[in-house]
Amino acid sequence: MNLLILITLSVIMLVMAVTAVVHKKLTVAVLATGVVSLMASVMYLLMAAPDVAMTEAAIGSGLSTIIFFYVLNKIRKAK
Amino acid sequence: METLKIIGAIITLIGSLFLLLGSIGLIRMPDVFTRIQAGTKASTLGTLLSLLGLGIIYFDMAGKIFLLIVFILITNPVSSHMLARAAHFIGVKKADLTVVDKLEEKGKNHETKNSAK
Amino acid sequence: MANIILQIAGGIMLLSLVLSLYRFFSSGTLVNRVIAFDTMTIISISLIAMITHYSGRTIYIDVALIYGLLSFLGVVVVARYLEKSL
Amino acid sequence: MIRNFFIILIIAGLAGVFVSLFWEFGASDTLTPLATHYANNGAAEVGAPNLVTSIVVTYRGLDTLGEVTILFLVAAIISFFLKVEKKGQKMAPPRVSSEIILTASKLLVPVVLVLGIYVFVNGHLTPGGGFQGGAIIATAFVLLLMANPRFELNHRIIAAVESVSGMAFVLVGVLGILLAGGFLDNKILPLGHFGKLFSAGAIPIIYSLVGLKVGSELSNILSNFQDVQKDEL
Repeated sequence: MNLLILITLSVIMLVMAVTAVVHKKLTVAVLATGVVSLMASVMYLLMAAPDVAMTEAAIGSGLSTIIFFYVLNKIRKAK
Repeated sequence: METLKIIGAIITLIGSLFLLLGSIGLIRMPDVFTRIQAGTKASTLGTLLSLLGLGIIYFDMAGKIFLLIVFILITNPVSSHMLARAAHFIGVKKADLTVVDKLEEKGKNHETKNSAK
Repeated sequence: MANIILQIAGGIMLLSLVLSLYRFFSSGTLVNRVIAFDTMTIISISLIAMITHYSGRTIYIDVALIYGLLSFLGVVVVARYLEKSL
Repeated sequence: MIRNFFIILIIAGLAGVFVSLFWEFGASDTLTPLATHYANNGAAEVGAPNLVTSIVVTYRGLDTLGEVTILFLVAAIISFFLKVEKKGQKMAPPRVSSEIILTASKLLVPVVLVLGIYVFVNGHLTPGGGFQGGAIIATAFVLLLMANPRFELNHRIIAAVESVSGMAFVLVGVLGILLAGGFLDNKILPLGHFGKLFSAGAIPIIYSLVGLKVGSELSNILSNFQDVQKDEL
């Protein structure tokens, strides 16, 4: 079961990482990085590292997405 | 003890079926607002049920699971409400089947009041 | 018996994760993608709770606690960004 | 055409390198001698059930000090570059927040703060610690901002909390040199009962200080970003 979860989550992570690099809209790229850190957090938990999973959940999926959207808002205003 | 475990597992299974229904609704629904409803209402119920089942199986983490259920019950409606409100304000197209839109009516009333002043 | 049912439940959760991923890519407005993101965070909370069962360490539920309390903020920020009042 | 060919060639070369690395990879089941020492004696020496905490705070405490310093530098540089010049512009009022988010923020901000404090005070018992708790405390500030986008945090309070907790962190470390084995040694306080809240020597105190410092620094970064948003509305 753990292996199945690991494989599915890593496939989703890969697809999202490629989307974040390739996609032309910045907002979509930021959302894709958010999904990447979401999946990374679950995967850290699978690999028995709850401390790192907590950090990824609080900073990767929460704060960095928020800061990215603040920056995007600033760019939109400057245009 | 074993029956209790099986009851918990079945409740968790029902919860995961609700999660599946939620994401099927996400694909099948015609417009943004109905998708928000399917994606958050059904998955909130699914998460609650699956957490409840795990809480029945593991009594020693029942307190934390109760706390988690309360948090999810508070936070998920807030996020879906904010998202639906934002989608309404930026003028996302509604489905043809839409019958009533209370927020738009309220906004129109508000505007007419302001212009009358 | 209970273990087998719980494994089937985990499989169904993974399937619904993949289905909401499909919504992320089809029909490309930003609001649709944010809905898919929101649903994925909600599903992953229950996936974390299932992982506490599979790995047999009840202490992992703390991570789900933090996820349940913080994950909605990303969606709220995107909503504020969309309605241009951030 | 030639450029594309070179790009494909480079990607193929990188893929070859990674495939060879992947075939070589095997997870090692044996611990290194240092890791064996930590795993065998860590719980008895430090008195913390969470071994990661004992490594981060006492064995490798200097690294934590360096990380906190780097975060402080980041916060300082961001507030230097995002300096707002007050031109006396009139800001457009933001859209009225709905009642639901106002109520939710009133309800949730104390809960989020308590969760953050729980995470860093219990850092030696459950997963988590100073950094995670600090990030959660900063998230409570984001929740306030979502309810009211023109909310302003008092910068003096942030600066006071940040500098006092940083000073106290270093002071506890120096006390470790004077009273116990070395810098950031946790045995300046009694180890107590294994697995209780007030145990593991000075680790709860150190982690509380780290959590307060990280929380105030991240709040400061967010507050700077918010100040820039108000600028040209």
